[in-house]
Amino acid sequence: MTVAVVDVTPGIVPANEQVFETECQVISNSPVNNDYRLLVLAAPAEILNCTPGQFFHLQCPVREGLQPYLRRPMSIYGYFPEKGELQFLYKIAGTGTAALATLAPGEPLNVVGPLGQGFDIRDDWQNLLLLARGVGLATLAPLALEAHKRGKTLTAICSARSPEMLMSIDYFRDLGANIITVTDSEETSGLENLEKLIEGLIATNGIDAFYTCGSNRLLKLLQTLGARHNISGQIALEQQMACGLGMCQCCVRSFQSPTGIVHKRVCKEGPVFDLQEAMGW
Amino acid sequence: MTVAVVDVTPGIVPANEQVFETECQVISNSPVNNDYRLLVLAAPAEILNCTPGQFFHLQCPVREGLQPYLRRPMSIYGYFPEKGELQFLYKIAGTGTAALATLAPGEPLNVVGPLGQGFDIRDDWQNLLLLARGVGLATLAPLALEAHKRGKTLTAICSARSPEMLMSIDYFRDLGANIITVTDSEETSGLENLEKLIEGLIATNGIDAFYTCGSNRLLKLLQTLGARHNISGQIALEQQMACGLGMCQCCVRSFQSPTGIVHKRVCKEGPVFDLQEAMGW
Amino acid sequence: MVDLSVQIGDLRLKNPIMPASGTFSEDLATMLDINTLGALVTKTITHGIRQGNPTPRVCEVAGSMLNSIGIPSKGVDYFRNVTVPYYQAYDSPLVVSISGNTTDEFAQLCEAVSVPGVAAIEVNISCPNIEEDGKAFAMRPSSTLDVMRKLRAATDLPLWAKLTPNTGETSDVARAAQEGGADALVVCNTMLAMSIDVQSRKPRLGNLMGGLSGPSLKPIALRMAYQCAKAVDIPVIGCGGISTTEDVLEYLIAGASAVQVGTATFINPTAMIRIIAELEAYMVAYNFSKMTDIINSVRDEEAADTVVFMETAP
Amino acid sequence: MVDLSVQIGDLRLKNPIMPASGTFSEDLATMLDINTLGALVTKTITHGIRQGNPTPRVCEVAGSMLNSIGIPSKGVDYFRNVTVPYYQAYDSPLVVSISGNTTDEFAQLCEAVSVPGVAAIEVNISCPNIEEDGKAFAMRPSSTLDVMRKLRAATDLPLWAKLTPNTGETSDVARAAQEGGADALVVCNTMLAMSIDVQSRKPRLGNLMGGLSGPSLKPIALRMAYQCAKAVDIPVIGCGGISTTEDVLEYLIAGASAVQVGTATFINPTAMIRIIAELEAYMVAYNFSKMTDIINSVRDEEAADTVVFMETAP
Ligand SMILES: Cc1cc2nc3c(=O)[nH]c(=O)nc-3n(C[C@H](O)[C@H](O)[C@H](O)COP(=O)(O)OP(=O)(O)OC[C@H]3O[C@@H](n4cnc5c(N)ncnc54)[C@H](O)[C@@H]3O)c2cc1C
Ligand SMILES: Cc1cc2nc3c(=O)[nH]c(=O)nc-3n(C[C@H](O)[C@H](O)[C@H](O)COP(=O)(O)OP(=O)(O)OC[C@H]3O[C@@H](n4cnc5c(N)ncnc54)[C@H](O)[C@@H]3O)c2cc1C
Ligand SMILES: Cc1cc2nc3c(=O)[nH]c(=O)nc-3n(C[C@H](O)[C@H](O)[C@H](O)COP(=O)(O)O)c2cc1C
Ligand SMILES: Cc1cc2nc3c(=O)[nH]c(=O)nc-3n(C[C@H](O)[C@H](O)[C@H](O)COP(=O)(O)O)c2cc1C
Ligand code: FES
Ligand code: FES
Repeated sequence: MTVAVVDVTPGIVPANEQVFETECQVISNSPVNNDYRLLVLAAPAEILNCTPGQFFHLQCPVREGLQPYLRRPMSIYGYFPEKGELQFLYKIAGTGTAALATLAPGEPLNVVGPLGQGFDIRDDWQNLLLLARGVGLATLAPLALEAHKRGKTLTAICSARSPEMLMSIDYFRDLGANIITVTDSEETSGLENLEKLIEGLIATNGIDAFYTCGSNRLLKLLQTLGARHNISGQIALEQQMACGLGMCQCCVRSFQSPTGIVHKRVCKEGPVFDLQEAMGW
Repeated sequence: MTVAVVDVTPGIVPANEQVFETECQVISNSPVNNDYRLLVLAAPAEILNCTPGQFFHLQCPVREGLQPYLRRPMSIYGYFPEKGELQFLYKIAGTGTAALATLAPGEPLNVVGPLGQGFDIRDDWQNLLLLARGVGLATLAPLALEAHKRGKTLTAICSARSPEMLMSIDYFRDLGANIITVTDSEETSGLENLEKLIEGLIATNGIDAFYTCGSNRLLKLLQTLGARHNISGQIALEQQMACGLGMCQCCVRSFQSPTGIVHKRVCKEGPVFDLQEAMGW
Repeated sequence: MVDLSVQIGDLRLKNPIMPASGTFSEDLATMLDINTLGALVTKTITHGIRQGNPTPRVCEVAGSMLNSIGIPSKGVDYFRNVTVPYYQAYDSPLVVSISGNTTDEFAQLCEAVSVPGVAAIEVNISCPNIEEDGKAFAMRPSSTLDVMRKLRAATDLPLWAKLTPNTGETSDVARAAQEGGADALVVCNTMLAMSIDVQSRKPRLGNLMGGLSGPSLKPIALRMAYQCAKAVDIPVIGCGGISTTEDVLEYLIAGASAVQVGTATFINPTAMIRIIAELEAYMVAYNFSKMTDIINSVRDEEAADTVVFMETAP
Repeated sequence: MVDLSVQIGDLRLKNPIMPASGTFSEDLATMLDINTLGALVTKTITHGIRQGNPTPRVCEVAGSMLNSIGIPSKGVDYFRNVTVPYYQAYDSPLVVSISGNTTDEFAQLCEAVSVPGVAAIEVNISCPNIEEDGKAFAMRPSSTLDVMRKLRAATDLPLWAKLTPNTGETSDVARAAQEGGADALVVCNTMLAMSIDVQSRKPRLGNLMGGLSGPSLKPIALRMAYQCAKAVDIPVIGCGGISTTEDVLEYLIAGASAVQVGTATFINPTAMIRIIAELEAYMVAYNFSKMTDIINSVRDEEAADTVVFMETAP
């Protein structure tokens, strides 16, 4: 397998010509359920010129016994220029997110962003399918809002370990989305069931685009269905990051391209990529 | 000048056969004046078996932008086994003490001690003279209390930049000490005036022992007066420390000894040394 | 009036602050006016196209990071056709970092990048030399001298030699680089290090080992910069663990004429412009008018020469 | 039942945790029962009486420290007459660290400390060798081989060779130490570093430079321990920046058979006993019965050999 280098020219238009390093103030930071927390920041309007799917790079605070060094990338869960709010939905995974969880209202948080390429909603796409699990919902939430604003028809399949772990269902419902929940505990989240479900949706209303993130399993499923029915799709991916700005080249992943396998930077060409170009891991 | 090595045998009796690493709780931590703060800790009785002049080695907290690594040595300002309290009087000098100043009541502080050799009050010494400036008062305060308990006659010369900066005067007064204050702003703290003052005290009441700490200037003065009138004395010294326990040998200072100049560890053979053996710096 | 400019051989930089190779690209222009920087240093490029190392390429260690990016490179043609024209818009001098697997390949590339628009060439001789069992050129004085001579012959542009902290012969390597024709030394690259994930028992980097950069590297790199400044007459450019203005001053006082900021930009992308502003404020506050008032002002007179050149710590 | 004991050559240690030379003395007995430690390692001693370096001998750097204690020593007679008898009260084996300025002086001392009560001799070959311009013996394979052969001839006790991270030839030096007769390697000593006080412009250490120890050193020392474990067949004792049980596990997984804890004891004097307890708890929790279940269990199979022996980071 030959791996070529990034074939990205500096000529590429960055999603944002200007990125900001800003000290925001914590408005609230509280648990959503056992696993996830919602962080709400007061942020200046200039940094809220975001696209769904973009992320910020957060300088998590330093605490006794928790001393993160690098920034941590975090998808934008919500951005509201009108009220000057920026939101993140996160799960405690290690040092950085544990430190993040200690932030109290009124404390500062230094953020860099908005970063990366967000989701694309083409004008000729009407019926959108969102498929997400866990923290993936954080990434897809602003996409749902944007789709709603643009008058798209939205179906969201939300997957979780158990019904109590399902998040943001009300959020999606308020946006008029057709919600389908699947869970491990109810044994509805398996690939076979999902495939049947989605095939059903395609057959009844038709679907113009898939949106998903994170999971290798879901990627494969949607790639198969997309290829089978010629449906476009996008996926948001993760990778270890240092700079978040495209400079260090540590966050590359491999992608299919007409010329072979290429490396692209998740922070710069991504985190949102074409579904069919993405490769499993 | 030949410098020999520490001539201390492991046979030396440590002031405390047992030293403790203990997590104490902050009771209060507030400014005494513009420069100094008083830290009061709730401490178990076992670590309060102290001698005046000993010190603790404090693990200052880690804060955003203040990340001390080594411990910081701090003289015991007060130890009260009856009420389970341990006190320190300190000045913000850099990272560690700045971090210390952020401690709020209820927070933990890890301390190691009591450490080192304290002051000696010989039974045949009756009239004691304490000469201290600035944070030196912190070191001499418990000595004054102990001397008072033992029925000694105490004179304390307290030196400071200006009258407002004088500290612990009431503390010394309550112990029945004869207080003499000298300040730079009143131009009473000069060596010449001090010498006159002390010569006066020697002439009137007589003095059996000098106690001082820190300053090179005061050391020289008391060495001269001590030699002139054959008065014993002790001085508490400072030096950069790593272990605080006598293991690393980083805290040595040079001392006069019958066999020439020797190195002694401030943390172990000190911090209190014989006045005449101490060398200026 | 405060003058922040510094002289590096024939090149005058408007201030002593520049990015370190591999931690900067045109992408930083989204965050700040890169024209305020003393120079613009590219990621190391190789002659041909290279892919770099397997992922994960980065991991965090106590207060610092490791990387094993390797040298993904789009090759020399891309550099000449795209990168050089891009930087024409800026007047801060463009410094291209290059590397090669063999002396000849290295020299060829050196010649190939000697084009208008390039102000200086930083030669990353801290990279493995396949002619010497993969040992970096800058590990030994002999291989350093050898490659520097060939590189010197290949270009008329200023040559900055970037040294490695992995050698036990810092002063000798520095002198060899000078003898071989370097116009300045960049001191230094990352230190070989490792981290293992205790849960999975796997090395945290796809490449097993990688380079330590950030605050942990500073005392080591500062020591090297100091040793090099004592050992050679050409300017030393300090690099390693700089994140504050105090860090910059430490390097300048130790003898460096300029500095490169690497990892700190990942933590605070605007770090370099903040440092430039603070450096100016510092000079005003302390009544310095020019950088040479600070450079090499270390008060080490009390110490013996033998100590200065010691190569081990007891 | 969990068995924490480890084998270092002919010596069986009750657990793999012991203090690092220079960071331990009988004074620690005021804080904990030193008999719970795997071994007791003395500060390096020299044959004659020495004073050590000028003060300040220690300073703090980001998350770590530098020291330039030097080797203040009360000499070999004091060691034999006072130190050895003192440690008779403990059954943890006594390891004496020694050093010499010349090969012969070193060998003489090695013989002189080979007395009953001493279980092993740690030879600090990271100290300057005055016959080689002050370069430490362990900087080069040749001087390492040379001194180890003489030391080997001078004693029948187990010989542990303590290596320096300041060399660029780690694997070769490790092999030379083994060839010269070492029974184990201690990897590693401090890394030469420097810090300058920006206000006074003076080096923060009286000796100008000193050794970096503590968390910043860990990724470097761990890499060396891993390289050495690959390079030799004798046991490796990891040392550098260990402060948690996870750090210990990282070294053991990388191939170390035991570890030494240094600077961490300054921060938490009771660190070693806490680590021993946590290590036992870890083994119970993960169902390990003996230390060899952990030692050298690194999952590096995917990586090429060339990578393992690389001596530089690009
Ligand atoms: C573009 C992007 C968007 C993301 N959005 C979200 C989100 O909305 N909510 C959320 O909970 N998480 C999100 N993640 C994952 C999140 O960044 C990691 O959970 C977090 O970095 C873990 O840091 P830690 O210190 O808590 O964990 P540790 O395991 O201690 O982290 C160690 C190192 O690994 C890196 N790392 C660990 N996990 C990941 C990961 N999955 N992706 C990238 N780097 C990782 C960390 O950044 C850090 O440098 C996102 C990741 C990316 C790349
Ligand atoms: C036995 C002893 C008793 C002391 N008692 C008191 C006291 O009661 N009240 C008080 O305010 N101060 C006291 N000091 C001084 C106090 O330890 C220092 O002010 C403190 O360590 C400064 O730390 P920092 O991080 O704030 O300053 P920084 O300057 O940032 O410290 C940097 C390093 O230098 C060391 N250092 C700096 N100043 C001193 C010093 N004077 N002595 C030893 N090490 C130093 C620090 O411990 C630290 O390792 C005492 C010192 C000793 C040795
Ligand atoms: C992600 C990353 C990539 C790097 N790539 C290169 C490189 O291509 N060429 C080079 O000479 N140095 C490279 N370096 C080393 C830096 O230029 C610098 O020498 C080193 O990081 C020390 O400086 P710092 O501590 O300020 O980061 C890289 C460093 C990092 C962190
Ligand atoms: C204060 C101090 C004194 C030291 N003295 C010696 C010594 O005499 N001999 C020696 O071989 N190593 C000496 N070392 C090095 C330690 O044994 C150890 O190799 C090093 O500190 C790395 O381990 P650490 O990071 O756990 O401290 C000393 C280290 C320190 C911090
Ligand atoms: S994180 Fe640096 S290029 Fe993506
Ligand atoms: S501080 Fe370690 S011996 Fe005194």
